[in-house]
Amino acid sequence: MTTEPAEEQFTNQIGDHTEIWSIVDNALLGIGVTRETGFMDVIISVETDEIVEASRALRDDEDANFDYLRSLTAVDNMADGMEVVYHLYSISKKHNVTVKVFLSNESLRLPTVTSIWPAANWLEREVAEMFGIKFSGHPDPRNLLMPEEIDDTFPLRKDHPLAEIEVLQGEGMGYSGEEL
Amino acid sequence: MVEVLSQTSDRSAEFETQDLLLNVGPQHPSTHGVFRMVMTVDGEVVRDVIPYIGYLHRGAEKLCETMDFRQGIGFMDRTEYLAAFNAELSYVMAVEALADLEVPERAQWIRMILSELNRLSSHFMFLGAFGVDTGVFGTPFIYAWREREALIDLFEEVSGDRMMYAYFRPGGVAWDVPINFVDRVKEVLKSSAQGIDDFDSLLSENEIFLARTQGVGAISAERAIALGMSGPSLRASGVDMDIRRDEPYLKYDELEWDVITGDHGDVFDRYYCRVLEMRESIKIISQCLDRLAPGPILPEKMPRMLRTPPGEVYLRTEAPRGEYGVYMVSRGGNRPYRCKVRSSCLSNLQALHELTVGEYVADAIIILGSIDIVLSEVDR
Amino acid sequence: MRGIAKSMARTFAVFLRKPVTRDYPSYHKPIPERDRAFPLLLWDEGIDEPFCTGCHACERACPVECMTVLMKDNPNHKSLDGTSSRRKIIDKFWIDYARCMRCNICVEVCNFDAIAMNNTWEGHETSVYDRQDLVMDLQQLLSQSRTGNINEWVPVLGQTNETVSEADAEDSEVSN
Amino acid sequence: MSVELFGTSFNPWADAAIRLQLVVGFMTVVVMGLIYAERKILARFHQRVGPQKTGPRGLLQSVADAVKLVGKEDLRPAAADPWTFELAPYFVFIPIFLGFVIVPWVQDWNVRLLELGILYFVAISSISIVGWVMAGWGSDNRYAIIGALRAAAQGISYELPLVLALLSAAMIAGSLQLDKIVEFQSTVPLIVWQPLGFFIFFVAALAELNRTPFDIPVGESEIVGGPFVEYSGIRWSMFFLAEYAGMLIMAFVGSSVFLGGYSWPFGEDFGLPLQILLAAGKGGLFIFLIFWVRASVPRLRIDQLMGYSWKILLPFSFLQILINGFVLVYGLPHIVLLITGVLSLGLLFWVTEGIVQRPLEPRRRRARPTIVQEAEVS
Repeated sequence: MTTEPAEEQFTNQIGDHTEIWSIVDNALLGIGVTRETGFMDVIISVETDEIVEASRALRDDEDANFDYLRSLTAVDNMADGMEVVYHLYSISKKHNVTVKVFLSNESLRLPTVTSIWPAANWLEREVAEMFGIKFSGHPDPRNLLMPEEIDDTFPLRKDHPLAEIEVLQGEGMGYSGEEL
Repeated sequence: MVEVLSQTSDRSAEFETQDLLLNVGPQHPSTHGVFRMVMTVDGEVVRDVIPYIGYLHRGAEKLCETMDFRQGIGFMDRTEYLAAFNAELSYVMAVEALADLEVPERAQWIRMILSELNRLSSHFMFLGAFGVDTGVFGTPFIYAWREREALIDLFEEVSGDRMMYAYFRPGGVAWDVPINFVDRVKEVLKSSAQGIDDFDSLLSENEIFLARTQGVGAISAERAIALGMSGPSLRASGVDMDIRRDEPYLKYDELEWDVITGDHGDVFDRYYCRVLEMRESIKIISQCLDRLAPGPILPEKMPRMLRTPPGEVYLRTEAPRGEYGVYMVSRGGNRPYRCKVRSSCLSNLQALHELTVGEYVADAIIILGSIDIVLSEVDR
Repeated sequence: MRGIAKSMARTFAVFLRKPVTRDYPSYHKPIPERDRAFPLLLWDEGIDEPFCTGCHACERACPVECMTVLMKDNPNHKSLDGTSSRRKIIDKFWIDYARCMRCNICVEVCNFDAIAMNNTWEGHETSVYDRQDLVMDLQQLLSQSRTGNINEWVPVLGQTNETVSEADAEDSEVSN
Repeated sequence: MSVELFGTSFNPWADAAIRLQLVVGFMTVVVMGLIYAERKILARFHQRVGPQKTGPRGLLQSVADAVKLVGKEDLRPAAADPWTFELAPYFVFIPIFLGFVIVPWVQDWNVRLLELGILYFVAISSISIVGWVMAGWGSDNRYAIIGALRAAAQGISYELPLVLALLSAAMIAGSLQLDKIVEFQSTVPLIVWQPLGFFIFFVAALAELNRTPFDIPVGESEIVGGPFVEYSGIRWSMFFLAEYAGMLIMAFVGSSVFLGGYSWPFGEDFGLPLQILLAAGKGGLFIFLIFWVRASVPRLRIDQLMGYSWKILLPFSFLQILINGFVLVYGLPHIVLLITGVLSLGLLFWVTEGIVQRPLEPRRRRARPTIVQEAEVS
């Protein structure tokens, strides 16, 4: 739990969240959940090995019915590991929830949710190549954006540097260190 | 009649055949940028298709993490160059949500007008490119560019740039619109309406166009939702989802307009949904123009360097191609800790395999055209 | 066939319309005042020196790091029997037009209104054979302003039309 | 055994060769003009201006293009089959120009007036399909081979309606010799008696010429030029030349057979200048129609294209022949031809509209948002 923003800090939360909380709680009976409140959506976090179970429950529960995976991404919290973030939406019920899974740097591995939302396929591939998180059971674990032979560089990790900028101005400038 | 025309005999039993790998792209007239797909074709029928993306990957997300909030706007423009106002809108609204900024009334109306105009110009681009994909020699393309030119001229007069506007800022818009803005928009809307009429009579009823597009690349509502499609491509399957209405942002809930949905989810519905959506856009803009009143366009107290408290937000808007979301995490300070762009094109493109397999080679091209990808948004 | 006939009727109607082509190299469409090409430095004609003091504000704010600024003591300063009130002044200035993404941020952060986006056709027609030729030095950046070949439109953030019309009523009449 | 030409007598073979050379030389120039005309006319259909920088109003654009193409390096892919690849342009080019033999430009201006002129024309022009297949096979390119096979299938399929449509016209005119057919039309052009035949001929001609909506063998947006995707320079320009020459010959055969060529409506008595004007005007009209269609309609798909030929055009061309046979055998007045022709053309149009799955229906417009309405109420 790296981010635990104080709720009173935010003034522009949209709507009343009690209803969606009860829906999510009903759907996820028996699954350990940590609650947070974000700016627009409610946030829950589940354990790594329960993500598939929780996803299925969220999708199949009649009241929750989160059938649409809006986005799947990860955040590198450096020393505190990484978090994988699922933004879910229900097209029929028109409500949102954000699901988070926290991973420690030692085991960057979690089960795939492609069986629940096929939309996760490419998004998980992107997260895998950009953050080095393994999605076990992924049907097509190739690189998505980067060349296929690159498998040890993870550009979106915080310790990955930006490329050097090629400076064209140096040539013919005629200044050296002492003038600066 | 169709059954009679498209019957083909089952040849596989008679001959031993070998499938042919057909590489389309990255340089190909109909891939709309640098996109590559490898098709396995059996005669003229596509048996498998493997898309390859990433040729235009520039790391906009990583760059945004090293830029302050104002500098990031320029990179957002470049993730979606055909609808840069919509891309900026998601980004600045995410920053506003994090920094708790109140956007003045006038700025909101200006933002709405410009993003809807941008939707028009982007859909014109789609119509043009799609018309050429179906094989009309250049006519729709030039019609589209003619109308888009008028729109882009207007954008240039407002923001100073033709494609990379950098005009929306956290808190409002950078500077006010020109004095004759309302008249100019009306003028442009008139020409756009004429352009839509041109397209309607050129393509929408043409028998060959209908024969080519109807029943091709159909996808059911369930599969479209499961594959994460969004925007007109999703609505064409009959899914009634429009973020502008379902989770209203700006002032969309104060206006009268309709959400267009299709029934069949095929190429033609994806095309025709967009055409009708353009007419709705015109309706929205005309209503916005009536409500545009003088006033400030940035909040009273704007800090010179914007800083946000820690927090995170997933801000989504309805861009021309679908849901354009910005997931922004702030750990305090003047720059985002993580800025993820949820690209509608990426998710729509995922459906390509399902849409294409079993169709003809020629259909593969128009299916790709009909989901209207912008490769810079796919790759970011 | 009716649909095809309708398409053909429409194309023929367009056939009779006037072409919309702008014959570009021989005709330059008037470009709006707000047009942004690449950034330029402005010349203070009153004192006959650049406005820029080399304060590095734009250099720091540039998202793509396309600028290099060096400052020096102003030889024309009043303390040295000159006419200028600027203690420091720009010595060397490079902008790499090939790298610049025309985001307008340098103009917004400038405290001295010394930099502006070029809003003439000269700013757009910058094709060269060598990328190195797109790195502009101080003289090149100043030359257009020195010859008066630029109409300044330095946008003020948050400026509304009311303030514009009061302050520059005459100007806007001319430009419109 | 000698023939008069320009007042001197020649051996008939030499005479034919000279006449054909004249036609070929003249046609090359005309084709250049045709390319310029197509670019200008299509530009106007697009609301553009078209070429305008080369020479006055861009008149020299085709010349400049030709110079560029001739100056370009003649590339051959390493894996290509050298003989097939290099010979293919000739197989496309030569049959098209041999087709000019039978065209009666104006009265007494021709290479040879063959008795079986129409038969000769369709026979010789279908040879060029061999060239297309050679180009596709020889290029060792998958786009090219797909394009070549499409060209072969399409060329053979549309040959039949084309021949039958010409044949039905010849039945009414009573001759296969083109100048006889023209003379037959000195009062009424055959399009009046054969509207269905003319439509079938026009559609089949578009397909034979690989023009939109039947340009699937070249299909720029799908298979990037088809059989000549690997060609460059002079060889590519030979394909191009053949395409436009084919269009020209098709236009003149079409105008001779159905529009009355140089004769109708003023007959042959008004002298050479008027005949030239009439012939050029009718051919030009035909070509303009081809350009106009090109600017207006999308491309068909291969299965629809084949289906349209075999399942619609071919039965209807048989129907036309049947009607003609009845009229000729029982000596019915020609007005019967007009009535039945218009009726069957209407039937053809009706059937053609059947290729559309569902007519354009207004999409559902979902009413105002449910959520927002509730929010407004509460």
